[in-house]
Order: sequence, then C-alpha cells, then structure tokens
Amino acid sequence: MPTERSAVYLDYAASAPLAAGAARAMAECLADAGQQANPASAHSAGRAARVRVEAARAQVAALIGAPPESVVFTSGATESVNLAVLGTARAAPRGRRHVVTSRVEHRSGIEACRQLEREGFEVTWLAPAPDGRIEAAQVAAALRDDTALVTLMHANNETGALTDIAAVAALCSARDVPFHADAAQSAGRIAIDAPASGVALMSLSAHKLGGPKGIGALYLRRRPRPALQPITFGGGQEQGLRPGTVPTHQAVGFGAAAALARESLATEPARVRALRERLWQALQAAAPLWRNGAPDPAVPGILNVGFAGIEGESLLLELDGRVTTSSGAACSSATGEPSGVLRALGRSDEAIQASIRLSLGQGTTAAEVERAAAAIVAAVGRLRAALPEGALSRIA
Amino acid sequence: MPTERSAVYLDYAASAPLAAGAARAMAECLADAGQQANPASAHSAGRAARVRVEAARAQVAALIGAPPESVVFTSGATESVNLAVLGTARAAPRGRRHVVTSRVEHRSGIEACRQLEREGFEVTWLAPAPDGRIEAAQVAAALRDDTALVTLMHANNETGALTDIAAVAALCSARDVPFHADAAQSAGRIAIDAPASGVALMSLSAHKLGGPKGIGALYLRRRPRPALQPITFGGGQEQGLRPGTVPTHQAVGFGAAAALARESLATEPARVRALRERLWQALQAAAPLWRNGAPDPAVPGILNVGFAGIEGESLLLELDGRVTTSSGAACSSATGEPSGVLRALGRSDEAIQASIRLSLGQGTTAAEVERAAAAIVAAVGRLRAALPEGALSRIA
Amino acid sequence: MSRLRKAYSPRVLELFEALPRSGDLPPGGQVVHGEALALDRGAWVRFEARIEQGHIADCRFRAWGCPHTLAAAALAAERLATGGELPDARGLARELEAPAEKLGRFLVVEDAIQALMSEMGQVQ
Amino acid sequence: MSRLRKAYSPRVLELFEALPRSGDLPPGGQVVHGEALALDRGAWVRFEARIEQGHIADCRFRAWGCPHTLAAAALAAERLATGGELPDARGLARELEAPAEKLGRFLVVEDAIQALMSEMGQVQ
Ligand SMILES: Cc1ncc(COP(=O)(O)O)c(C=O)c1O
Ligand SMILES: Cc1ncc(COP(=O)(O)O)c(C=O)c1O
Repeated sequence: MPTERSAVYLDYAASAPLAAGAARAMAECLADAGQQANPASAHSAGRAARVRVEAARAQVAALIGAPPESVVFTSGATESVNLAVLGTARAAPRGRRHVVTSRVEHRSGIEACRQLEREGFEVTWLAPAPDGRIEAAQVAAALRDDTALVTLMHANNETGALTDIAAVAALCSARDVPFHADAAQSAGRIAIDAPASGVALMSLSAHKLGGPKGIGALYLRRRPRPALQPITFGGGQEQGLRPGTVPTHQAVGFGAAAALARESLATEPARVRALRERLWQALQAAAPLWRNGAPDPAVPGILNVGFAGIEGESLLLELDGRVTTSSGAACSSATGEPSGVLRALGRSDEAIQASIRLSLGQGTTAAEVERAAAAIVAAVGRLRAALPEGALSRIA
Repeated sequence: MPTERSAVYLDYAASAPLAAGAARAMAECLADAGQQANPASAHSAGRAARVRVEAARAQVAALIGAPPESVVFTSGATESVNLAVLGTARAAPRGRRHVVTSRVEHRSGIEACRQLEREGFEVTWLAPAPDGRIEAAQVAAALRDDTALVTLMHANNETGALTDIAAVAALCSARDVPFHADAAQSAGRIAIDAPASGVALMSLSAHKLGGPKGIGALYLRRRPRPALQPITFGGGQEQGLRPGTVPTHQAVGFGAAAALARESLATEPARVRALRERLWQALQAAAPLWRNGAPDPAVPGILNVGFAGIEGESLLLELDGRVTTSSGAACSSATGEPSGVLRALGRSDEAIQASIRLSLGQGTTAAEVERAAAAIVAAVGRLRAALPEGALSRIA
Repeated sequence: MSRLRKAYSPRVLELFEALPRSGDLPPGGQVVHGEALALDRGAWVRFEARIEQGHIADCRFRAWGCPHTLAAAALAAERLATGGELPDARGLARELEAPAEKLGRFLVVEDAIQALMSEMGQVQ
Repeated sequence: MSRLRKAYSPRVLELFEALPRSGDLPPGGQVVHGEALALDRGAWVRFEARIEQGHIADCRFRAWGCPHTLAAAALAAERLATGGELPDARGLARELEAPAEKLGRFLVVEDAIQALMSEMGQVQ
C-alpha cells in the first residue's frame, strides 16, 4: 500500500506550525500543577506562574531588542492592533482627529481605522506603489498638525513588502505623532530593534513565528511613552492596559518560540529567501505567470504569484493534499472576499483570483520547494488544458 | 528524608487546575501538525482545525444548554464581560443611557461600567444584602424607561452568592432590556440552562471550570438577538463579533473541560457542597470566626471566612506550603486592594483583612479538607498567641 | 478524504478530477459552438458540438471557473453528447449538490448551452 | 524555598517563624508598657519591659500585623532586652530589607518603643 505523502505546508504567513520547543514548554507547563495557579495570586503557586510569565515576557521583548517592561501580552495581533490604533487615537489630545494608514493593512488595521472614522476621525488611506510598498515620503505628505496617529504594517501579509519603519518613525517623532507598526508578519522573520527604530507601538503575533495561537503582544516605547486608552477594563493586569488572567502556558509558548526565532535570525532569513527565489525559478515552467510585489525589500518567506488563466478555487482543490497554501489572504479567505491588497496594487479581479500566496518558513526544505513547484506546475497545466481560447490573455 | 507534602489547593475560584482530559486534548492538538493551520484558511488543514473548533463550540454550548451558534469564543471572561457590557450599551437605541449593575461585580464588570459612566451613561450600583445577594426586586426598582442594560454576576467570586438570573431576565425581557449574566464562577459548577433562563448574554471563562487560561466565551440569545457593537475589529471571525485567529488548542481544551464538567454536574455540586460544610465545621476550632456570605443560595465551592484578630498576609505566609488560598479576590490581590465585595457586605477594613476565601472544586478530597482545616486552625492559633490584648474583639 | 474535498459532492470531485470531454473535438464534420462568459461571476464556458443529422453526435467543453463550474460544464457536455435531457442551471445545481451561491455560475453554463442550441437552430 | 517566602528577607522569615520574645513577661519586678496602634496602617504593637536599676532587663511584645510588622516587633523587643541601640523605623526597614511601602508599619513599631521609653522615664 503506498503511503500518502503529506502536503507541503506553504502557508506560514497564515500560521506557522508550532515550534517543537514551544510545544514542549507548553506541555510541561500544562502538566505541572505548580504552574497552573492564577499568576495574579499572591500565594506561592501564583508567584511561580508569574515568574514563568515574566521570563516569557523577557524572551518576547528580546526578540525585538526591547526591555521586558515595554511588552504587554494580548490575545493576538488583532487585539494588539486594535489596542494600539483605537487606544492611541482615543487618548490623543483634543483636536487631534486625523489618522494616517494605508489601503494594504491587515483587516484588523483597516477595520479599526474604519471604526475611528465612525467615531469622527478623519483617515488618510495611503495607496501602495505597484511594488506593494508604502513610502515614508507618502507619510510625510500626509502628516498634519492634527494627526493623532500613524499606523502601518511593517511587512505586508500578502506580498511581504516591507515599510521603512525607522524612516516613518523619524517623521512622526519630529511632529510628536505616535507611530504604530504592525509587525505580525516580520517579527521573528527578520531582525527588528524596536527601540532603535523609534516606533511608539508595535504589534506582534505568536502564531506567526512558531508560538501558539491566541496570544500576541504590544510593544510600547518607554520614553516618551505613548498615551493609550484601554479597550477592555478590569483587573489591573498588564500595566492596566490589558485586563484578564494572563494565560501562563500561552505566554511560555510564545516566549519559547520567540527565543528560538531570535537564535535563527542569523541564518534563517537568507536561507528562506534563497528557497523563495528557488521556488520562483521552478515556477517559471508554469509561465505565463507574474509576481505580486517585489522580492525586495520584503520579508524572505512570501511569494505571491499569479498564473494566467487560472481560477484560484480550482487551483487550491487541485493542489489539495500536495501543497497547503492560500488564495488571497488567509485572514480574509473565510469571507471569500477578493484580496484588497492585490486590488490596491492595481490588479484586476480576475488577476487576483488567479493568484496564490506561497509562504515559507523555518520548516521549509529545498526538497519541499521542488515538490511543491512540481505539483503547482502540473496543476496549472491540467487546468489550462481545459481553458477556452483567449482565457490565457484575458485572465491575467 | 521526609518528603514535603504538597499544599492543599483551595483556590478554585481564582483558577481551577487544568482537567487531565483537557490537557490531553490540548497536547494532542499541539502535537498534531494537521491541526495547526489557521482555522480560517480554506485548505484542508484549515478545515480540519475548523472542525475541531466547531466541535469544541458545541461542547461549551451544551454545558449551558445552548445551540452552538449562540456561543462566541473570546480570550476570557474579562473580555466576554467587556464585550457584553460595552458592546450592548454602545449599541443601545438612542436615548437609552442607563445601566443597572451592582457593587459586588467582578472587576471586569465594575470597570466596564465605570468606562460607560465616562462615556456619559448613568449607572445604578445596587448594594447587596448582608448575605451578599442582589435581589430581583432591587433590579425591578432600578429599571427605567431609558435602561440600556442590566449586568449582574450569576455567582459572586468572593462569597459564592447566587443571583436569581431567571427572575432578573423575566423583569428585563418584560421591558425589552438586555440582561447580561457573568457566569464565570457558576458555569460548570452548577447546572445552567442559558436559553431557559432567558438571559440575553452570558459570560464564561474556561480556566474556572478546568479548561485553559486565555479563552472564554460569550453566549448570545438567538431570539431576540441582543444588538452588540464589537470592541475589536478585523477579520469576520466569530460572527464578526470577535475578530482574530481562533486558537484551536485553546478551544479544544475549553470544550473538553466543558464536557467533563457537564458530566460531573449530577454529582459534583452536592459532593463539593458537603466538603465545604465539613470544612466550615472543622474550622470552628478556630473560633471566634465568621462567614462572609450565606451557604445558600450559593455555588457549592466557596467558603469565605474571617478569623478574629488575624491579619491576612501573615495568615497566608503561615499557610504557605500547606494551603494555597487567597485573601480578598485573587483578581485584585495583585493590586493589594481590600475586597470591595466584603466592603459592600458592610465589613470593616480589619474584618476584610482577617478574611480568606477558601474555594473547593473537582479535585478536592475529604482528606484534603481535614488537612487544610488542621493547618488553618494551627496557623490562626499561633498568630493569635502573639496578639495584643483586645485585638480579638477589635479585629472582627 | 481530505477536509477540503468534503466541501464538494462526490460527483463534483469525480468530474473535476477527470474533466471528461474537456478540450477539442477531433477534426471533421459539422461543428457548432456555444459560449458564455461572465468574469465577474467567475465563469467562462464554451461548448463545441458535432452535428449529425440534426442531432448532436459528440460534444466537448472548455471552461474557466471554480470546481463546480468545471464539473457542471463536463456534466452538460456529457448530456449534450449522449442526447439526455437538456440540463439547466437548477438541474445542474441539484445533480451536483452545489450550494446556492454557485447558481450564478451554473446560469453561465446554461447560457452557453442556449448559445449552442441557437447556433444549431441557425445552421439547420 | 517557596515563591511566597521569596517576597521576604531571610531575617523576616526567621523572626516570623520563631516570633521570639512574643507573649508576656514572667510575673514579678517593675514592668512598663508601650503600645501603638494604627489599624488603618495595618499595625498594632505593644511592648512590655521589666526594669532593673533603671535599665530594661527583659522585654516581650505582642502584635497584630503583616509578617514585616511581627518581625520588626520581635527584632525591636530583642534590641530593647539586650540593651542594643534603640531601633527606629528606618533602621528596622534596613535591617529587615523591607520594601518602602512597609515604612508606615515600622513607624507604628517606633511609636510603641517611644511610648515604652516615655513610661520608663515617668516611673524613674
Ligand atoms: C499583518 C498582520 N496583522 C495582524 C494579524 C492578526 O494576527 P492574529 O491572528 O494574531 O490576530 C495578521 C494575521 O492574521 C497579520 O498578518
Ligand atoms: C465573576 C468573574 N467574572 C470574570 C472573571 C474574569 O475571568 P478571566 O480570568 O477569564 O478573564 C472572573 C475571574 O477572574 C470572575 O470570577
């Protein structure tokens, strides 16, 4: 009986598999009754849990070169982004009612800014260049005397395009405007020094870097500390910014993954980048095809590629069991809406439907890349063989 | 070498140890790469995760007799309470700017209502009777034409006192006012039928009933469905009410714990209640002492007791390594503030400092109760031996 | 069976995997075409049929679209070729156990069949 | 060592666990008292000393309060009994490595010592 070969996982941008070290640390924590008390409790068991939480906080902070006190745990980057965006704008001095963001943010950023619009803020929606990037110069042009907040992602979740956050932070600092960077897709994948970058706030997600789902973090610059109105209220946990019992095992898993990711930063980015380019080369056999976004500056693991004449849902079904990947953004694929990011890049609806996001990470090997490329080339070939005449040029 | 006997854990109200079945289900989920995709992803791995999440949702819903569609996952009861309180009030029809709550709510309820006050709502803060209860009649008297929301806890986290939520729900329904019940301390400990009770919203916490920390749920009545403005914005997850990647392993652990708790409801409440009364009897050896709150109607596992002449911090240190328990509410003991609940019951600051909350649960045995009682009696005795004359009557 | 496959009926999977009658007819004989295209609805379907004695003797399809669209086109080509009852959008949806939101695409398939029929009518 | 114990210095733990010189003096001799009480600050301390030839020959304490308060009272009783330098609040805090927020309680201990001293002055 032939054994079924497992699918090549190329969906790291949606969620990275849990790092073995993180899984081990979490399992230990869950099995050890001594670490299961409420970390807010005064007794020894509570203190033991608190010590684990604080060690994890230090690991997460170290990943972005920050002191532990500058990191607050949340339930994920979606919450971090909301806390940063809503919290900063709502705490802004009276009269500052303008926000700068872009059209290619993650849905959490987009929807948080839409909520601010409903609350009476005016939002400037920057459009990306055809390579998917937002330039610091665009921010400079958009800043106003009444700007309360600039919020931009560091790496785009669909194209991988990087924003020069240090340049944006410098512009914002010069005008006393807090700048929030959504680093969910970049943290642990490229080196980041949050304090040196000058950003006021930075959002992180554990499950994008080998940690568990359901925990994230918000970095807050120490000096000057950005003013923030919480979005939830309760016990004084997490410096009063984020109430609720801190989940020890989740923090421990996040910390372990952050430590592993940090160690890997010396070698992984170059390795993953090389694999991504190898994949792109191997996919040339499925020409005509195009790349959404530029290879640089970008995080190393994302290749967003469109195949002329291809319909995404059919391609994904054809790849099922061979390559696990996403059409459009994983975060929005539950809703089935076409990618707003690719649209902002100027792609037609059909070209968007013809595109998939292949995302590589720590576990990806050269052999997997070859296997995935072969499967994709074959799948594209089979679907194209049944296309009506003209579809190849029309669906592009 | 004598082996150190581990401390008796009597802090279930702060956090229940993770049920073995829940730990196993989570470990399986974390070890199985097939379940680690983003449950929002369209591909097979994503769908597999989604199936696990939905099965867990059904288990959680079953615990309170509700259909799965009526349950939304959150990061914990703190978030559920905030979503319910802020979300309902902010979505209330224009002109409805009044909220009814009590002084003995969990800090998440108190602080969410304070935030509503800052937003211009008028809040009626009901005071409990000396037995710790809030009566439906008090709600009836407080309801107004412009009431937007009634929010009360089902079981109090410090005294265990139960509110008659069906009676309150009936009053509220008659006036078209949504009623939110915070059932973090009651769910899984006594039988609850949320739809039959008529509440519009109900908050649950996994870690109070043997599930993991960092996940909770909000029940929303199906008809009429309460209007709710989300507090965070993003992907359309959880019916658009609670965006963010749903953490599969957390949901699975919550579901498993809910299923186990549900099975135990036939026998556990009576068993735990009997143990609690046995503890109370055994503690009589440490008279003079008093009970904060009445034994009924209350959840079975909480005994809040004060010892004349005792200072809480010294008692906790004396009990360290023998009995793990909390002075004041665990959720506020990180801040060191004296319990607002006991104050609302009319206790003096000294009497509050002389009180500890002993909370029992699934794992508690009769032998543990005897051991804990002996340790407490001895500790109280030693501290009292050093008291100044008159302290026994003055600190009470 | 994989989870993704569970989103489709066995019939859809079978047709999608085999794509029977996709491509072009062997050369020769009298050939008619029927095409319909609605990119905004996510479907583009083209039938090609060989006519013998006023009847369809053979049929092929080409299509761009989701798995349901491809399966529906294949199923329709089969019916056209074997002289079964003319399939319409609702019938296709029923037979393929497709969710309601796919009906728009099946209407494109139906349009292509209609186009084929009307060209057939004209050549006769 | 347990986590909770780590919140206290070894000296505090040692004194809290033994509570040396707690309770009453054996009967007999000339005895003076000094008491201070501030329930809102969480401390109540009372010293009892036997005076011989104008000096404190023996001393006991009774106290209600947190572990630091009990430890400070025990330490002060020891100093009073052995004729060491008179401890004040800051000195106690230093010796017990106590956090700043406990100073209010040590001031209660200091007040009780002062009361003892002033009663001593009066009886002589
Ligand atoms: C750029 C970006 N921001 C935020 C998020 C949200 O992260 P989480 O799943 O932790 O809520 C994601 C991923 O979904 C993302 O890619
Ligand atoms: C009554 C009550 N509501 C809400 C909460 C908050 O629960 P969580 O720790 O899940 O945020 C608690 C526990 O701390 C509680 O006892």
